[in-house]
Amino acid sequence: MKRCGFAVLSVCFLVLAFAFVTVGSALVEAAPVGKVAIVTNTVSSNEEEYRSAQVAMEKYPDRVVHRTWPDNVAKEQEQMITVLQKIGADPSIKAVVLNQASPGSNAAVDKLREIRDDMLIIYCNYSENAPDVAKRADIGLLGNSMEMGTRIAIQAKKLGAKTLIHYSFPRHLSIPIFSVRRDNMKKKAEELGLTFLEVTAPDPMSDAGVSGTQQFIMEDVPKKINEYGKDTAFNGTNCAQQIPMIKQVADLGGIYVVPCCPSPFHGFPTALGIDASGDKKYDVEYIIGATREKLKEKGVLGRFSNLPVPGALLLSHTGVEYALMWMDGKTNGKMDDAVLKKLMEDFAGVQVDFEKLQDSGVVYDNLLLYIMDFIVY
Amino acid sequence: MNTCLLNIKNVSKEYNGNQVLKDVSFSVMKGEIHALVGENGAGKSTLMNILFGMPVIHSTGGFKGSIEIDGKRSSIKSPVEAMRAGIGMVHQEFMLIPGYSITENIKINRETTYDNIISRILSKQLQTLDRVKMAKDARRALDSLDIGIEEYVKIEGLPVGYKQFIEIAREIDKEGLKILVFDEPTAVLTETEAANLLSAVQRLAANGIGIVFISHRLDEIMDVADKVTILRDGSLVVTKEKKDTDPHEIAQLMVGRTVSIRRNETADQKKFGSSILSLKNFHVEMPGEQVKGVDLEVKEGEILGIGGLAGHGKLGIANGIMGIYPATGEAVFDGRQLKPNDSKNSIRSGLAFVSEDRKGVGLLLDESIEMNIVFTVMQMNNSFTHDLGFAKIRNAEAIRKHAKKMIDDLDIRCTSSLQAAGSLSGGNQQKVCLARALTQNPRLLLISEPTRGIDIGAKKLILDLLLELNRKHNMTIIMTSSELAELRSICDRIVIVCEGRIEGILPPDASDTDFGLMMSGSQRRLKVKTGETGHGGH
Amino acid sequence: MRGRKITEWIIDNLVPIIFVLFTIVGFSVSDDVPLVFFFRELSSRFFRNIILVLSLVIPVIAGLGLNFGIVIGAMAAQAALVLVRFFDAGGIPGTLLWFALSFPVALFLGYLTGKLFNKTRGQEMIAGLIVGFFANGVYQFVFLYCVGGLIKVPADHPMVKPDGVGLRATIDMGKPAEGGLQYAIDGIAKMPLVWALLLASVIGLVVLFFIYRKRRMLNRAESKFGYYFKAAVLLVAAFFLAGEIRGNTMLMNVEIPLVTSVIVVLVCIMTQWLVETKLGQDFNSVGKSQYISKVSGIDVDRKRIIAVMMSTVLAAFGQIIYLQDMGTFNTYSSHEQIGMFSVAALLVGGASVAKANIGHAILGTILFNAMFIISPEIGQAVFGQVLLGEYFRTFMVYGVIGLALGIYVWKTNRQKSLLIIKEASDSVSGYASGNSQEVKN
Amino acid sequence: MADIKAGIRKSGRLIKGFGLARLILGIFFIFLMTLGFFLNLGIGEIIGDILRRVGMNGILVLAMVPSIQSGTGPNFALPIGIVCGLLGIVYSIEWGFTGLMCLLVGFGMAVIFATVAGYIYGRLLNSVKGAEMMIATYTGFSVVALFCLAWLMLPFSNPGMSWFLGKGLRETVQLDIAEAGQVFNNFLMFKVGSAVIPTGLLLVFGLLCFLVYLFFQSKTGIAISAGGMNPKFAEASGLDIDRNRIIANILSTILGAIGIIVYSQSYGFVQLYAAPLMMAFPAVAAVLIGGATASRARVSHVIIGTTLFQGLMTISMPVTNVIFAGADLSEIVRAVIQNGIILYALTQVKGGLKI
Repeated sequence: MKRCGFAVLSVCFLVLAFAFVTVGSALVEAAPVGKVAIVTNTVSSNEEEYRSAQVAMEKYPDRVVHRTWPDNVAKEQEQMITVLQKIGADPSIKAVVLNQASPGSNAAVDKLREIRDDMLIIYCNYSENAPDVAKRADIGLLGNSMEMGTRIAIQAKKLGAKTLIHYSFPRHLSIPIFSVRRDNMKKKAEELGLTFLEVTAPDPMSDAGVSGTQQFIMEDVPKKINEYGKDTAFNGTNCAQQIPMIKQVADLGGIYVVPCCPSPFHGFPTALGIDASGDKKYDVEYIIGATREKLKEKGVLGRFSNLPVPGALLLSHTGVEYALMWMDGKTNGKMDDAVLKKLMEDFAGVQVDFEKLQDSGVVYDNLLLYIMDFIVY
Repeated sequence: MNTCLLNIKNVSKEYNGNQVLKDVSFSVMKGEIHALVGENGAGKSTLMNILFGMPVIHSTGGFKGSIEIDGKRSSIKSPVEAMRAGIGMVHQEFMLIPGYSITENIKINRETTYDNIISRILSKQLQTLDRVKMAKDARRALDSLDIGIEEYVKIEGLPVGYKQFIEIAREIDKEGLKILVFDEPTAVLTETEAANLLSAVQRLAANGIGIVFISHRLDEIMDVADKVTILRDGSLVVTKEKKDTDPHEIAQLMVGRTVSIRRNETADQKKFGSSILSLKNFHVEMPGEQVKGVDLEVKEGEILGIGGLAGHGKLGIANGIMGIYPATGEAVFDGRQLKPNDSKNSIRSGLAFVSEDRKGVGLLLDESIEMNIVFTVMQMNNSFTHDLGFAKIRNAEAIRKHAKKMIDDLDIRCTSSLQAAGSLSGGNQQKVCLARALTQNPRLLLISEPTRGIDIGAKKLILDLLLELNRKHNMTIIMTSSELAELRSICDRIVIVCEGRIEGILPPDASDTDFGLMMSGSQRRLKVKTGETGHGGH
Repeated sequence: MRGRKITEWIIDNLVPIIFVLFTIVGFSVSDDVPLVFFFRELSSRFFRNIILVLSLVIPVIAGLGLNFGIVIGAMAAQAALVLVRFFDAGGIPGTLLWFALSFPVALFLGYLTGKLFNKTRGQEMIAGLIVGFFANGVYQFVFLYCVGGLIKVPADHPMVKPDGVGLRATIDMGKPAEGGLQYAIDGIAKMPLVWALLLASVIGLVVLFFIYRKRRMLNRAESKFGYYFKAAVLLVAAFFLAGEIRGNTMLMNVEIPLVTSVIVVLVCIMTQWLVETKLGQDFNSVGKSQYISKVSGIDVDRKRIIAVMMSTVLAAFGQIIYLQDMGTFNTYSSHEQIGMFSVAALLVGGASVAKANIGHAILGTILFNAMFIISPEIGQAVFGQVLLGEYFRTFMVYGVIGLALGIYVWKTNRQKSLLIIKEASDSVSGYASGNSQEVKN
Repeated sequence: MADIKAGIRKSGRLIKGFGLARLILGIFFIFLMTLGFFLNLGIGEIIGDILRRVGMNGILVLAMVPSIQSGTGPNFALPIGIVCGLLGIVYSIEWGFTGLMCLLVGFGMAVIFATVAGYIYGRLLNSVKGAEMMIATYTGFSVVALFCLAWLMLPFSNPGMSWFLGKGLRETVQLDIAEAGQVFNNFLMFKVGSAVIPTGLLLVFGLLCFLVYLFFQSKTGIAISAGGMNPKFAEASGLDIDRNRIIANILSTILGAIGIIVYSQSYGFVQLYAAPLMMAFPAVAAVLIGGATASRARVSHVIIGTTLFQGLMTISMPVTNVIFAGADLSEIVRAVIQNGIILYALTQVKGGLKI
C-alpha cells in the first residue's frame, strides 16, 4: 500500500511539473542580447578564480552569468554536467568560459555541445589531456607550464639555489601538463647543475585530505632544508601545498620560485597573513608591496619570486572580454589569436610570450599557451 | 495400530561430566499419544534435542544408545534430517515469522514451485512460487484442524492460540510426517483454546500419527494420552498405560526423590517476626516468566522458598521486586511502598538480589573479583571511594581489604582478588554474587536458582551458607529454585507458583504428591473437573 | 485514531515527503528553471543511475541492509573498462566484451564481500562502507603502481601516464564513430521522453489491472479504492502527456535512450520476478529471521552471499551504463561516490534498512536527482549564493542517509519496547532461549 | 543478550587476536625504521615528527575511549567534537585573544559547545541503540556539511580569518595571526640530536590521558564501563545506563573538541570546511591498532595505537618515496592498513550473531 502511495506521489509530482510546461516554453522563447557564462570553482576550492568571475560580473552585470562547479569536482562529474546543461538551456547565453576547466569538464562539454553546438567554449587553465580538450574547446588558454618548468629552473638558479625540489603526487603527475613541466624542470636543472629532487606528497583528494598534504609539507620542508641547506628552491603542483610551503620556506630562509597557479594572490597572503580588506581587495600593486614587507621582516627578501599578474583574474578577464567581442562580431571567427593576445597583454601590462600547445608532435591551433617574466620580491 | 513408529533405546547423554540422561528407552506406536512428564531438568528437553539432532548435542560429544524410526535405525545429525525422517515439533516459543502470511509460514522452505524458462536453464532455485497452490495446501492444513482464519493473514497480531495451531498446521503439512512432538503446547493457551488443541491432537492421532506429548498438566494427560512415561533426574521412572494410573500417582512418581540434603530442624520450632515484605496483586512483565497477580506475606527472619515449573513466573517475582522487569501492583517492604521498575530504590531500601542469570545479570565476567564484590555498594552509597569533592575515586586498599575478607569468609577459590570473575568455577562465581549481595548487608536477601549449574559439593556449601546467614544473623531470605529438594532442605515455608499465580503454600515436609499436584496446577483443575464431569471428554 | 494513523504514515514516509516538498519548493522559489532543462537532466541522470540504485534492492530483501559494497561492483566494471579500452575495443562488440569481462570479476569480488558480511553479521553496512575505502586502496595500488610497475605496458599508450607507470587520471572513451564506447548503448536508438512516459502510464494501467485480478484470484479482501485511485492518477498523467504531444511543446525534444530504458525495464522485471521465485522467498525468509530460516533448513550464509554477489554484479552493470553515458572516465574517482549516492537515492524513495522494492528505487532516483538539479537554484534563490546551495546539497545527501537510518532504528527499538513478550519470537532472543536450554540441562 | 554473552566470551580471544595484528604492525614499523636508518633519511627528525604527530592526534584518539567503554562503540561522529573545537578556537581568535590565552579561551568555548552537542548526540544514540556506529558516521558527515554553510554565513569580522577577497571564513585560518601557533610545542621544547621533542605538546597529551584514566577509576567512570560491559548487570545494580551513555559521549565530544585545537596549534592552521570529514577514521583505526576492541578500550591502547599508527604513517612516506620513487604507495599503504584494521575489528564486533 505504501508503495502505491509513492507511485501516486511521483506521478502527482510529474503532473505538477507538466503544469509548468507552457510557462517553461514561454520563458525559453525570449532571447535578449548574448550573454557570457563563466564557470569557476567554489570559493573554498579556489578563491581567486571565484572572485575573478565576481569582478567580471560587476563589470558587466547584465551580460555575464557566474556559475560554480560543485565543491568536490573530482567526485561529482554529474553535477558538472548539470551546471553546463543549465547554462545551455538559456538561449541568451552564447558563450561559456570555464575557468578553470577542471577534470570532468570534457564530459560536461560533450553534453553541452549536444544541445548547443553554436556555443563559444573557452577552456582556461585546463588539466585534461590536451588532445581531448582540443576536440571540444574553441579556445584553450593555459599558463605555459611546460615552458614554466624550464623557466623555474632558470629562475631558481638566478635566486641562488643549489637544489631544486618538486612536490607532487601521482594523480597530478598522471596529468601530462604537470609531468611535462616536471620533466622540463628536471632537464634544465641538470643542465644548470642544480640537484633536482622529486618528492611525493599525499594527494589532498585522497582520504588523507588537505590536512594530510599540508601536514606533510610542513614536516618535509624543514627536513629538506636541513639536508640541502638554505639554498634550496621549492615548488609544488598542488594549491594546497603552497600555503605551508611558503610559510616554512619564508621562516627557514629557503627559496621559492612561483606558486602552482602563478599569481600574487595565490598562497602568499594566507601564508604570510597579509591583511587586504576593503578597497585593497584587487589591488595587485598593494599586495606585492605588502608581500615584500612581510618577506623583509623575515629577512628573505630577494629569495622569493612570482608572476606579476594574477592568472585567474587574467584568464577570466580575457575570456569574458573575448566572448563579448565575439558575440558582437568584433573577432575574426571563433579563434582569433590577435585579439586574444592583445586582450591579455593589455591586462597584464607586461610583455607576454605566446605559444601553441603541442602534444606528441601534433600542434593544436586552438590551444594557446602564455607565459610572462617573473618579478622578484 | 501396532506398528512402532519411534523407538528410543537406552539413550544416555552427559554434558561435560554430569549425567543428564541415564539409559532411557520408550517407544511410540502408530496413532498413539504418548505423554512425557517430569520436572525441569528431568531430561525431557535433552531427549527431544537428541531426537531432533540439535547441534547442542553433537557439539557436546553426541549421545549413547540408539533411535529407531519406523523400525529403521536412524542417526539424525541436524533438525533438517529430523524433518526429512518425518519428525515434527510444535515449539514452545513459536517458530513463526511475524512479517509473513500464514501460508508463507506454513510453507517456509517447502514452497511449492513450478518451472520457468530460466529455472530450467539455471537452477531449480529459480522456479516460480506457485502461490495459489501454496494457499490451497495451507488452507487444507488449516481446515484439517478446522481453523476458520484466512491463510493470507499476516502472523503479527494474531492471538497466541492461533499461532500454536499454525505451528501444528505447518508440521502436518509436511508430507510423510510420522511423529509429532508437542512441547508444553497448552502452556500459553486459555482453557478453551487448550480444549480445541487437545481435540485437534486426538484427531491427528486418529490419522495415524504418533504423538509425543510433553506436558505438566496432568489432567490434560489423563484426557488425551494413551501411555505416560515419567522421567526423573534423567532416568526413566516408569511407562504406564493411562488406564492403570491416576494423577496422584503420576505426581508422586514425578517429584518423589531421595532428598539429597537432610534438614536437621523443622520450621515450627522457630518463631518469626512480623511481616517484612508484602505483595498485593503483584504483576511482573518478565518475558517467559510472567507473574499474574500474586499476594504474599514474607515474615522477618524466615527462609521463604518459591518453587514451581519453569515458565510459570516463580523467577518473575524476585525480579519484579528488584525492579529489573516492569511490575505493577503493591509491594510494601518494611512499611514503605517500593517504587516499581526502580532497582536503585529497591537496593537503597535494603534489598539484595542474587540473580538466576549469573553470567548475564549477576557478574561482570571480565572484571576482577573485588570490583564485582564492591560494585553495587560503591555505586549505591559511595563506600570504598576517596571523595575528592568534584569526583569520587575508588579506594583500592579498602576494596582489597574487604574483598580479602569476603573471599575468606565464603572461601572463594581464586588465585587473587584481581582474578577475572569469568575465570572462576560456577560455584565460586555464585559465591562472588553472594558476596556482593552480603556487602550491601541487606535486610532481605533474594536469591534465585542459587545452585543452578553447580556441582553437588558446592551446592551443599551454598545452601549451608544461606542457612547460616538466616539462623546466625537472622537474615530474611527469599530463595527461588526449580529444585524442590533444595527448597525443602532449608526453607521454612515453600510457595508453589503455577501459571503466574500462587497455587499454594506448603511446609517443607509436605508429601511429594501434594507438591507434584500443586506444581502441575492440577489440584485446582481436577477439583473443577469432578464438579462438571459431563464436559470431560470434549 | 485516524490522526494517529496519519502521523504514523508521515513518519514512515518522512524522507520522500521532505524531498517532494523540497523539489516543489525549489521550483517555486527559483525563478528560471527551464522545464526542458529540468527534464532533460532528470531523465539522463535517471538512466545513468537507476540500475546502480536497483542493485541495492536485493541485499535489503535478504536482510543485509544497504549494501555500501556496491562500490566494489563499480570498480569491477572499471577494471573491465580499462582492459577493453587498452586493447581499444569499441562500439557494440566492445560493450559486449565489457559486460563479459566485468561479470566474472564482479561475481568473484561479490563472493568475497559476502563472506566478509557473514563475518560481520549485524554490522554489514559500516563494514560495506569501510570495505569500499579498503578496496579503493587496492584499486589504486593496481592501477597506479602495478600497471607499468609490475605489469609492463607501452609507455606511449594514450591511457598510460607519460612516465609509463600507472594510468592517466581521465580516460576519454571516444565516440562510437571512432570505435569508442561513449553512448555505445544509449546511442543505438532514442525516443521522446513524453512518448515514453505515455507508454509507461498505459502499461502501468494494464499491469495495475492484472495485479488487481491476481489479488482477486487469491481472494484477498482489499479495498478497491487504492486501485481506482492509482488508475485515475495514471489516466490523468496520460491525458497530460497526450496534451503535450498534440501541443508539440519544447518538451518534445527531450529524448531518452531506448535500449537503456529497455535494459532498465528488464532489470526491474527480473528483480520483481526474482522475488517471486524460491530463491527470492528464501532471501525474504533469511531477511526476516535468520534463526527461523536456519531451523527450517535454509542455508542462511549461502543465501546471503548469493544476494551480495547478485547486487555486486548488478552494480557493475550499472556502472557500465553510467560510464558509457558519461563518455569520460575519471580513473581514480568515478566510483567513489557511487555507494553513497545510490544508497541515499534508495532511502529517499522511502526504502528502509529492512524494506526496499523497485518502486522505492525508481521514485528515489527521480526525487534524489531532482533535488540535485534544483539545489543550486535554491542556494541561489534562498541564500543568494550558489556555493551555499552546494554545501546544502552535500548536507542533504548525508543528512538523508542519517535521518532515514535513524528513523528506522528508532521505530524498531520503540516497537521492541512496546511488546517485550513478542521478542521471544524474535530471532536473536529465540537463539538465546535456544542456548539457555543448553544451560538448563 | 546472546550478543552480550558472545561479546564477553569473545573478548578474551579478541585480545590475543589483536595482540597478533599489533605485533605484525609493530614489526613492520621497526622494519621500516631500520630501513629508514640505513637509507639515512634522518631518523632523528622522523622520530621528532612521530612524537609531534602523536601529540597532535593522540587526544582525538583518546576521544574514542569513553564512547567505546560506554558501549556505543568507536565514536565515528568525532567530527561533531572537532567542529565544536574549531568553533571555539575561531571565536577566541575573533575576540582577539592571543597566544596561550587564545588557546585557553578556545578550550573554554569548545568545551561549552561540545557539552551541548555531546548531550544532544548522546540522546540521539540512546534512541538508536544497536546501530550506533552507522548512524554516528552519518551524523558526523552531515554536521560537517552543515558547518560548511555555517563557516560561510557566520558573521566574523577579523580580516585575518575571512576570505582574502570576500565574506565568510577562510578554508585554512592561520594561527599566527593570534600568535597561537605551536604554543604547546615550543613550551620546554628541546632537541636530542636532530630529534625535536615537543615537550609541552606531549605534556598536554599526557595530562589528558591521565585525566581520562582517573575518570575511569572514579565512581561514574566505573559505572559507565560496567554499563558498556554488561548493561543488564548495570541496570540490576540500579544504574541509569542511558544517562551514563550520554555522559560518556559528552566526554568523548569534549575530547574531540580539545583534540582538534591541540592539533591545529601544533599544525599552525585551523582547517575549516570539509577538513574534519574523514578525521574520525584514522582515530578509530589508531585505537583499534592499539589493541582496543569495539567494546573495550583503555588509555594504554590509545598511547600504543597512536604511536604505532602515526609512526607507520610518518615513516612509510619517506621510505616508500625512496624505494619506489614516483609511485605514491605510502598513500595506499595508509588506506589499506587503516581500513583493513577497522574491518578486522568489525569482524570481531559482538562476534556477529552465530546461528
